[in-house]
Amino acid sequence: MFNKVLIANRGEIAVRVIRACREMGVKSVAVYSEVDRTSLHVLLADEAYPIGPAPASESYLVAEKIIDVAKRSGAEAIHPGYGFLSENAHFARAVRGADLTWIGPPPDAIATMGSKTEARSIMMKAGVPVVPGTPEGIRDLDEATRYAEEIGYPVLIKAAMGGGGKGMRVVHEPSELKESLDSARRESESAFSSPIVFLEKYLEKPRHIEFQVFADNHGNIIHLGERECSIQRRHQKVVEEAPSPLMTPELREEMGRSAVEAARACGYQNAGTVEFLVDQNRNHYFLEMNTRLQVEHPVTEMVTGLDLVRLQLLIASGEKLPYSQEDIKLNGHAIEMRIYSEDSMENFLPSTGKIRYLKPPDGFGIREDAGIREGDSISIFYDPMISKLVAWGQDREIAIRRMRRALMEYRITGVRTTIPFGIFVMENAAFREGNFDTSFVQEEFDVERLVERSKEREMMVALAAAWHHKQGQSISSNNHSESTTQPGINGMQSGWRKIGRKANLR
Amino acid sequence: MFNKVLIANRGEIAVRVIRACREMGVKSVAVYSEVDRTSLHVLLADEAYPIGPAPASESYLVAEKIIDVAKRSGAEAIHPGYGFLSENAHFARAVRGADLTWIGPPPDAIATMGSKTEARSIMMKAGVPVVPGTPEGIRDLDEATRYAEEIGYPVLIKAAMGGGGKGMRVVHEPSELKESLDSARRESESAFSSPIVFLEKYLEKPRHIEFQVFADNHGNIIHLGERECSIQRRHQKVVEEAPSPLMTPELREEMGRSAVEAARACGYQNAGTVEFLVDQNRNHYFLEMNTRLQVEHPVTEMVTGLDLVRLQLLIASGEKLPYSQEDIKLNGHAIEMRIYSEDSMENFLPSTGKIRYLKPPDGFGIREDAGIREGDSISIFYDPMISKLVAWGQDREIAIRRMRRALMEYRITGVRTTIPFGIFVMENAAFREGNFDTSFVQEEFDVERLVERSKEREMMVALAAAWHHKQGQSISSNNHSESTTQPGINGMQSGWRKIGRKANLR
Amino acid sequence: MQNKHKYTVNVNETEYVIQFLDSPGEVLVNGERVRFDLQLETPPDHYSLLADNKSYLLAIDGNDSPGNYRIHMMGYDYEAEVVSAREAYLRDFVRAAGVGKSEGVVKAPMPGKIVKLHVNEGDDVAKNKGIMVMEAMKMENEIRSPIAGKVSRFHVQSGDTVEKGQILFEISSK
Amino acid sequence: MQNKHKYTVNVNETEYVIQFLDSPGEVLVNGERVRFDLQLETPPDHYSLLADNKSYLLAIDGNDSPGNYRIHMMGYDYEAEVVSAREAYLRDFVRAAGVGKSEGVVKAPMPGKIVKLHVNEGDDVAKNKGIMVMEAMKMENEIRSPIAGKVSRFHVQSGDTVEKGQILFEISSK
Repeated sequence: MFNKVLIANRGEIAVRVIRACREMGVKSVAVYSEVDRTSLHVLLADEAYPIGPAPASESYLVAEKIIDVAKRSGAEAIHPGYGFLSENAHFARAVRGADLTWIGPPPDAIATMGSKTEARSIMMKAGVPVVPGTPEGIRDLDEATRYAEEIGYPVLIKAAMGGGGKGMRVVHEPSELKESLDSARRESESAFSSPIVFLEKYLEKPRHIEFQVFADNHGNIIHLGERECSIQRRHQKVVEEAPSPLMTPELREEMGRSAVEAARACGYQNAGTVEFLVDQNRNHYFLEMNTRLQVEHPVTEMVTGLDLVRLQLLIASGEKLPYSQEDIKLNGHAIEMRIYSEDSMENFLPSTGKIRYLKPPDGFGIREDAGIREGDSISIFYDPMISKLVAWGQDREIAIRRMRRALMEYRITGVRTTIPFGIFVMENAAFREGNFDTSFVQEEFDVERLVERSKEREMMVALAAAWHHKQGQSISSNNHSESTTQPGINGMQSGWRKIGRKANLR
Repeated sequence: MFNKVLIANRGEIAVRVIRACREMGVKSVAVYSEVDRTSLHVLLADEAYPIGPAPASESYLVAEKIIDVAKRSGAEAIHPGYGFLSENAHFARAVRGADLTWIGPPPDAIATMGSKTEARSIMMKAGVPVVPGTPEGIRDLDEATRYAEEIGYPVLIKAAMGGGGKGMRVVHEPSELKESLDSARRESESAFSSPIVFLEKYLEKPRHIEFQVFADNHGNIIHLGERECSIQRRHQKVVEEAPSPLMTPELREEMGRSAVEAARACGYQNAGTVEFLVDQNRNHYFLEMNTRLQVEHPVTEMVTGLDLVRLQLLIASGEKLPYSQEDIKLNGHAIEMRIYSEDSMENFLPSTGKIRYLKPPDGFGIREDAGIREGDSISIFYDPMISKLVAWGQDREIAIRRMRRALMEYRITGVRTTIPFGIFVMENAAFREGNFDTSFVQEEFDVERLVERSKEREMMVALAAAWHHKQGQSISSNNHSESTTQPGINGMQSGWRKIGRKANLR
Repeated sequence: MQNKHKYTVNVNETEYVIQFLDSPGEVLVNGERVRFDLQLETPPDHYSLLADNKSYLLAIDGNDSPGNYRIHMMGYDYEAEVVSAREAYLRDFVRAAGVGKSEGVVKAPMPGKIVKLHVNEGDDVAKNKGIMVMEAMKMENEIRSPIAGKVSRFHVQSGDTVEKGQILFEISSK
Repeated sequence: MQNKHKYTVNVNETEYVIQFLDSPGEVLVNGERVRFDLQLETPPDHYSLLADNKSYLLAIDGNDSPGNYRIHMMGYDYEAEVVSAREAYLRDFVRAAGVGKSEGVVKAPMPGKIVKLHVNEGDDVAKNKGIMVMEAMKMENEIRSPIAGKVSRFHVQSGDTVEKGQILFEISSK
């Protein structure tokens, strides 16, 4: 095992890796940008090195700086977390070139899977089912129009290098194609430094189900079951669970086999996730492979009992997988809710500001992976995720009720969050029945329902507000500029709000 | 199921029960004393009623007030938690007499098991092995002397109505008998309003292992495996785990059978714990039965996946046990560390004061059951337990490492705690090997070892202290009176400290 | 303590009348008597409210303008506007005097970059019409018109980087 | 910033010499040069210390008397006594002048009730001898003598209820 590992990341995932290191007796090295000097990952690591200004492009994305810190600190390996450089094959190669161990898959596998078009063709060769679409990137509008006609509307424009829903647009009819194509390209260019996009058949109401795979350096590959990730807003996951309420042992075996084949086809090693779309007839299609740890890995940990970061370190250090497929047993049910600094009531508009108070819930079955602390600011520089709240239960029903309880106890002020949305999901009939797909937010979510309709509670809010007003007690008057997220027009707030809600419904 | 349940308790256990209620859709009613108006259990309950002044004897122990609140609030059942009235048969009878459901065992079972002498004789009849001792309470010194000679020194004086180590004294030789007897009687009188004590053979270096049992109202009784509770200070548990490192499947079956027999012998219903001493030849002896939920129930929840409070409510509402003995599977390993407001370095002297800052650790495998919040005071009125920290791991080694990691991350200021002791335990070789017994604190714990011997860390403390001093930054000057616990003699603090340490070693 | 204070509170667009009584711990909520106990909690602006023994935990989480509070209670967010009886009287008086046309400014909800303008100065726009596209946190966000009206002035143009709260455009109702 | 400041710090009974240098972010610890960055953390009196890139998180958790700090760092508790060079000089001077016999008072570590006295006023006691029994939080606690000496005066008697910090007895060394 390594003596010292550098974590090329920040926030909750850096903290997650640091903790696994500490539990394994491995020293951890953090890197931090100027605004992150007292961020949680710096406080918890054994060592910490500055790597430049706040913008990621000048710090967390600068391969040379990170490799330099690794060499200076005496780290023997680099864990990239997710995001930033985690799926950058050049970086992975540079790490290996500097005689450091890369805690992740071989650079070639990253490169192959990083190109969605290349990945599709390899999967087809390996016999893994894929969604019909263009074999390569699209050159221009004409070509796009031709392909769209061929595949048939609706089609999905996707960034070839994309991920996290960025650079993705659904096109329902030819007239929308141009604007969507331009906008997807701009977003792709900005997020991935590549304007290349391609077209895919847009599956109506698919479920997004992914399999966690692990491959060691000795040819052994297993999967750790699936995660259901169909609850998304803006094509980004927000609620995930394991197992999927759709799953049967037979389907799990079938999809698990596809996932392992996908990993084998690209010479995979270490942790990876094979994402599938599952249509209404339970056919599954390879969507993409994420060649890193996922944000939502905790739900798999909760039902398998395995520490995935620990496994990553073991495998990267050359050990064989300590489990065979038969050893993997799923126990109970886990749900993850991503607590984002976004206003659930305002179309998930990101909210910046200072976390004035933060008191997560605790108790049986509750796991919290926080990336920030009270007093920290949610800045524009990085992802607005505050924490991941996970509820485990003996069965799905208990996990749902536990998550709802925990969300109601979650106390955070200073920014608006996705917590009200989370409560909505836990109380929603379609979700509770397990009868939902990626259209959940469009179909089921009505922002009006977030406005608690209990007269009794509104009365209590009125009472407290009147009292507070009467006492003249008031939070610091500069909160307005510090923490509001609401686009306001003087004296017309409620008008705007109404519109925000309606807009969300389309 | 009930619509509304009153919780006749405070602190973490009241919070625990309130959460189970909320997850089951049951309304919860809290009661609170004058100093508890904004305590956590009041904030989280659906309803809350004042029941009098701070001393428990004028509030939490006043049966009539609690029953009155239950009737006024429309609660249908009372959950007593642990401590306070939880093992008071009169109270249980009064609850039933008021047409309320008692979430606990039948009052007769409480009464029987509440008398240690009576419990011993019933167990002997049922064929459950017990420790040799006096059949009844001791009248006077003469009788005590006679019995002690008969059983042979060392003997243990125990309060007949006792629990939690109160009114308990080990007597190694005849000359100590009188003072120990007097002192145990005083303590028993003060804690349990009964001076009755009895004598038992003092087993040298036994392990304290207890079994969780559940009995429904239909004659079904199962056990949920054991908890190892040998790490005690002042005969009070401080670190517990499940399963016991000593256990084999055969011994578990044998002791489990004794536990179920013990429950059957007293006509038990609902949750109970049968405590055993296990000697060096793995013989087990019935010690006592706790007729309520235990403080340490979370470790059983973590390895069985079952919510014990939920089970209590199901059974009390008349349902059959939803599991048979074969359904109970143990998964992984869990360790609980009780975070007490006590100074580990000063012979576990209770420490009162205000919690100035509180930030428990989180992440995979960590469960925190907090009873208080930042800003709360640890008062002299109630138990000085701050929270219960639980670490779960795939195996014992991982659980230990995880607990150590979590304890190192635990941030609390304002009072001294048992955290340094917890870290000591997790790093102790005997503990790690599972090779320990109830003499652990006496044999292994050297307070000098809590003084971190790392020169490097001391240097850093020196650096920070010098900087802080230089800047003249200082916490509010009234902290001295507010939060110190150390018995100090002017200018002789380190002398005193040394003595405190030595004294602890005897 | 100053009593007999009467307030009109608009919570999520429903009006409630709150009148504190002379006897401490008593209040009329829409005319109905409620016994209450409101305690400030350890973090400032957090309250524990017991009302007829029901327990509520809430936090005043922002103060957009005088009398306008954002409130968080057990997982939900509320907007509450408090107007005292005296203020309400004044407001009615002003309203009676007749102030017709409303206009206002739309500000940037967060820092970002303006990617595109959809309309021109002077254009009439429907409610909810997309006015511009702003990129923030690597996502494109549509900024829409809060009312039907005329875009009287743009304060930004495509390519501009804007700060949070910076004025984007002015709009007036017809 | 005032530099060249030199301090003697006693941490858990070991002495360390800390000298801050003119160049900011540099310090001599026992004569060895260390680059450091000490940042105040969000809760007051908490610090993040980076020293030669090693990360330490600590909290000043009490201030028993001037220069005496109780410090919490990553699960461990420390007592640190800081003496500046000037203060050390004065102290040595006083010590040289010779102050022999020490005496002091022992105070109640917490509120409780005195159950029993083991010795009488004027008794000579050994170090660590039990002086009295105090009941607090339903437990009996032995109050012991911190030094070998003579119990010069009791301030309490059996049955008394005492507050935290209340003087229990005076003791003088022989």
